[in-house]
Amino acid sequence: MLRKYRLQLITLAVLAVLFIMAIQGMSAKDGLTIVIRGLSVGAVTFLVASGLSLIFGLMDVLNLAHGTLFMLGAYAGWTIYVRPDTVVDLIPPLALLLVGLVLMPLWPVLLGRLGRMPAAVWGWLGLAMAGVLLLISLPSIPIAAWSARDYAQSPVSYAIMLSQGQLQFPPAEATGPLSPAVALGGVLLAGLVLGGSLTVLSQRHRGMRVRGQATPPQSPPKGRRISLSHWERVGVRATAAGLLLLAGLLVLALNDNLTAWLLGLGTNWLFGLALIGGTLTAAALGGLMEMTLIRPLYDRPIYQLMMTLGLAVVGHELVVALWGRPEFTMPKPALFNGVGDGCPAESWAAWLELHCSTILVLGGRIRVYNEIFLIIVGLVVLVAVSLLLQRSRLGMIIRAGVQDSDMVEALGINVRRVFTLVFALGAGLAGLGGVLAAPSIGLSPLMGESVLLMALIALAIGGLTSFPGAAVGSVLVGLMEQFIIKYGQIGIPLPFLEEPFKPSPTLVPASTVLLMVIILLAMPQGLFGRTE
Amino acid sequence: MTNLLEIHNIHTFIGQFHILEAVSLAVPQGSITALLGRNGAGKTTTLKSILGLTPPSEGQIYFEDQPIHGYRSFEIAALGIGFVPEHRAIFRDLSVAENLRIAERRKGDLRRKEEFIFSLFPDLKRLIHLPGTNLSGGQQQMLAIARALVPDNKLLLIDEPSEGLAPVIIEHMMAAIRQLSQEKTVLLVEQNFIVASQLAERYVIIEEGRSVKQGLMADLVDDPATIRRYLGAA
Amino acid sequence: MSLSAATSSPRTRRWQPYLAPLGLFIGLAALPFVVALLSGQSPAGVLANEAGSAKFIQGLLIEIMILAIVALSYDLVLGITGLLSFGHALFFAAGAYLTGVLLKSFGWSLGATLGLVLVSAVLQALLFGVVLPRVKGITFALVTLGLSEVFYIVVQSRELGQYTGADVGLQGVPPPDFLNPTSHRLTFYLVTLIFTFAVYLFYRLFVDSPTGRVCVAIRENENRALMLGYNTFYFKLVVLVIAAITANLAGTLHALYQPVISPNIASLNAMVDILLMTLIGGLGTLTGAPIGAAIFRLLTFFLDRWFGESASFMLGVVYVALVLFVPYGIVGTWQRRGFHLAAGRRWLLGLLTGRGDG
Amino acid sequence: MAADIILETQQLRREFGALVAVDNVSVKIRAHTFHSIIGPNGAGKTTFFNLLSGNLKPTSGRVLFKGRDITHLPLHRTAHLGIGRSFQITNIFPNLTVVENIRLAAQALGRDNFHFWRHARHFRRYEERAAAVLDQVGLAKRADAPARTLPHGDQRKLELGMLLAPDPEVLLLDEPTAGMATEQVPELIDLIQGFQAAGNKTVLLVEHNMNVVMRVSDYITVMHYGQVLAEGTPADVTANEVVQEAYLGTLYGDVATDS
Repeated sequence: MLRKYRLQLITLAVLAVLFIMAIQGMSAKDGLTIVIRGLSVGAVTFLVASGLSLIFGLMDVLNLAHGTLFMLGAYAGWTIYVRPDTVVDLIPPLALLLVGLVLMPLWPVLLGRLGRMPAAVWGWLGLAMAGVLLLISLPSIPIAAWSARDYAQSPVSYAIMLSQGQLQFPPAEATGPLSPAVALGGVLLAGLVLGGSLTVLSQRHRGMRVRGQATPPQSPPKGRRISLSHWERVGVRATAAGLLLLAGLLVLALNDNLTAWLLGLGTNWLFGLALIGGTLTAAALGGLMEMTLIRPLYDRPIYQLMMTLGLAVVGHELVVALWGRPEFTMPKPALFNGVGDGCPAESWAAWLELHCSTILVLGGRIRVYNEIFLIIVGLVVLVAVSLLLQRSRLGMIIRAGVQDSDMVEALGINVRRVFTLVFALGAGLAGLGGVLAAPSIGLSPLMGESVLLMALIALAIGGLTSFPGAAVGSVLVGLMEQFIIKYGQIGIPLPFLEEPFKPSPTLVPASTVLLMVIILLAMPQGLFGRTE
Repeated sequence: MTNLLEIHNIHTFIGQFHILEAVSLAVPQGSITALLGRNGAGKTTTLKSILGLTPPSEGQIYFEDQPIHGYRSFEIAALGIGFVPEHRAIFRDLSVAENLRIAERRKGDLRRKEEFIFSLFPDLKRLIHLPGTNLSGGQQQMLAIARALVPDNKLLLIDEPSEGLAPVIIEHMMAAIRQLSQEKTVLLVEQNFIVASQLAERYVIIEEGRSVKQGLMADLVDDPATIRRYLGAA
Repeated sequence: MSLSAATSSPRTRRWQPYLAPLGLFIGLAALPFVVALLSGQSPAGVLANEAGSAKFIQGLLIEIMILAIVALSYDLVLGITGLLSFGHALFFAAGAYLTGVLLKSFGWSLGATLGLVLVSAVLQALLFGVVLPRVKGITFALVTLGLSEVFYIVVQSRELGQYTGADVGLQGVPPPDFLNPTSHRLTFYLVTLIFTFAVYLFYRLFVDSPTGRVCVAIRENENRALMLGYNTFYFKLVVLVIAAITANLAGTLHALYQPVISPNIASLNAMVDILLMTLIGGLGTLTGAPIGAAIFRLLTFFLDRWFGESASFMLGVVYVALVLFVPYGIVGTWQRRGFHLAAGRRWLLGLLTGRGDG
Repeated sequence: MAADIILETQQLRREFGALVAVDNVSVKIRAHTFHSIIGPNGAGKTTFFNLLSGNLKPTSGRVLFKGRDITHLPLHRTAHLGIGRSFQITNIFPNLTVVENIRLAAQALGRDNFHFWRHARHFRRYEERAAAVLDQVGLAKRADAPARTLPHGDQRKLELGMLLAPDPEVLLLDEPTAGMATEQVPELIDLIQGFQAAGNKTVLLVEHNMNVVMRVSDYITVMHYGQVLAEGTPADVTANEVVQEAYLGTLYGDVATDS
């Protein structure tokens, strides 16, 4: 055991010695602050890196769009938190769209009646058609929007208004010419078409892998027996779709009451909703991305990488288009935002009473949200995902699939669905990280790229496929970053310079990249990567 | 005797290479059929094509008179086909118990079959909590076969069960396959002709991606010319 | 002998592929004058550097050609040799910044600057080379991406702000008089044109040379090349050096031509742009790179005009669609016209997965 | 006697997890002989080959070539020493033409690898060598076809051609006839044997076809479960009782002699 991990242990020991040497010159207060802040940054990084490592481990896809999913999660969470009215307006069309997706299992049966699967082109055409339908319908549905250009109506001003406790929402307006009923019908149709085309696309891929497009793969044979359980499943789906439809219409009818109720919940509950909403948004986008854009490229790994790189850019532009370029903030929920008498809290008991934003530990101020809550969430996720991997059937399938996904498929397990699930799971973790990080780092269209870089570095350090490696790497990256920031203040005495060198904050990421390059040169597989 | 599995003229490409160029065969219900042929002739690819792991681009495959070509592997497997691949493909990071449990298609599959499996391979019971990495070659082979027995499979596709095993263990393996063939149909790829001839009732010879000869094993054993012609002396 | 077909008179065959580029070269050299005539200017006006559509066209073509050189050098790395590097923007940006800083802050002559740019290009390639034998595939992409990100970060930092202009970019690089793109546009245009074609011709010759063939073999099946006795490391290093030098020189041209060197040329977006150009033309074709660059530049031009703010979004969508539907690009598709599309696809699969041989 | 040994392994061992694929194998290969390795599937022959050619590094033990330790030599260096190796799975450059595959193999050991602009076809030496090899393996007519378009049997020949082109002293052949139709096998074996005899080469062959092995080999090593079971001339091996028992005997006993 010791011999097997000798190199890793030595590296970790060297790093530990370096860190201890770096702490030496500081007071206990400073040292503690740095370590805790490092862990906090590490926790956020880990949420992104863990998803990346799950996805890469199972399907060999390095998802360079993961930072973008992190960012989209943050923006979605912010919207729920600050503009619940917009979200309530969005629920009915989303529910109608989902109806089509829920009904997806119906399509193979219907298409099966056709005798042969339509060509993949039809799938793509269907997707385009669904897109056009949405473009036509959505503007006619009243949705409370904001303007990126008009400052009073911009996300920035709403963030400020919320932090001052004086939110006022403009009424929702529809800009399209259609009547809302027709528009909603259009969305419903779009959902159905979307479901159909996704079905076609997902059914086609296996055939395409064989010989390319020139020889169309065989159509599924006619007269496939459909078991009763299949119809039962269809029935369940149909019921679910009906309920969704009903829920959508209900929300439409009770729009204003629902907004008022949501606002009445207070920031703590809203923040909880934002966490859920951000996670689900990112997970849904991730799953959709895998099904439509990544799946056709499983045989072309380089193109897969290029694809995710392009998606990162597209996502970035999408955020700029919807929320605008300027940076803005997400106020912390009341639970972590107490100020005034007795703050910063001197003990945990005092904190529980006052919910101060900071707490005194060893004479140093610690921000409860950033430096305690985030670390706890990071630990919870670490434990939860580890349990999922080690104890659940899905985890078992993932661990088996990492080694040999063909054999898993040959056991009768729908590996492709597992792929989509894991992709959605990873994306969801990134989205969760995004919402969690938003109150401490703020929102900007650049947040994705910088967190992606951190996560990639953490992953490369820890070993691309290793889940524990992702955790260790994230912590290392977080600590490294905080130390460099600290030394930016106190300066590093360098032999050839008279004044101590004070790296500016912009240089911080460069130091982590260098750490990565050094570690990879020593251990090309990372700390915990497989050596093969 | 009806055929559980029928293959008509399948062609399969792997990457840029045309591996199967017309393979047809039939596996009668309740029999052990051996796929014979020299190294690289396309035997393994035939098994994988049946399962859709390397889907054929032309030709038809029928399982219980139902066409299965063009379906995805997990759908084909779920119809009741178990696969024991070459080199076993035991999941190294999973324990023996997990390796068996992952093959469950319905809850409780393993509990129902436990007794039968452990009576065939008593060793596995002892090793149940060990990770797959720590198993020896023979134990891995047993686990791979056991894994295919967990769900209610009608047909087992077994690729080179005797490869790299000591004679004693081969004997054991053959006994186990013979015993389980009382309820299952088996399609077997076997390089060791002795093993194949003692196990199988029928044979199919594949050469250069074509099925060139098939029939009863008893006839083949009496036909050294054919053996020499297609299989070499070995 | 029976091999006559294979060895027959390479001399006559060899020059055929260069006829079209030669024609294009002459055409492009004459183009400013033709445009001037068509738009009612006198050709003499072009020589006298008059403002007008001829000058505009020259400017656009200069930009395209600079991009084309970068795309060509990337095609050599990824398309010909199969090295998945995501740090190529570094080569271009380093060349641009070094030229700018040396000319502006240190007042070096162009000759001396070029000398140092060449030295730094080799050093950059060696930097990648240090990583090369250790990490493969996606990790190599990651490390190179990381290295170029470091450059991006450093160039924007305030420590170097007095030289690089931090996040605003490097402004006011003084080009030497005879090569000033504003006052001597035609000279600059012709210099760029000659350099572009020189690079293209050199790359063509390189790909057909013994070294180039080994590089293609490395892309096809590196392990086999190793077993034949090629130390593939040296070949990959040679390719990196050549590509780094070319891209750095393109950076020099960029620095001389553009009024501002934006740090964005070192960013992830710039890498996507380089990839996009190479993809549009077709990976591994060489001819595709300049075509891709031209289409890319025109595309950004028109998308900016049509979509304004959302132009980059549309560009991203175009990129995604290309990766998905036209993976072998324009030239790649055209070359495969006679084959089945499937054959092309299989070729590509083999190329990119390295599984084509098994 | 010692000078006669061209390739030698000492206590060569390779483990994969719990599996010992090659178990302390010590073999001496005499120069200018045709030496075959036989054994059932999974006996560790291919792993042994990979250790010899440097594709795999052993867990312990050494490989000596002419008395020199080559165990930890990088892959490309063994080729320069004069060791060539073929594979069970076809291992070629699929998108290059047949002649180019061979020329690359011929060029590998020359001194012209770093010429940047002269067209590859101007290097007559390699052109001629490639042409000669193509004739030798009978692929001259397909010289300009992309290698992937060849039928399987021809790809095996191409593989062999790539092996012969640099004129190695030692050839390691891992089932060169795998997947070929039976009629083609003798032709290929004759080719190898001719090459061996004419150039006074050393050939190390892994092969299943017992007739072939018995006919062409000077020496045979029988491997079983990663260990050497027996060694000697074909006559010795056929007569060896242990081998009879474990490998040959059962085959011939049940099939050939019974009938």
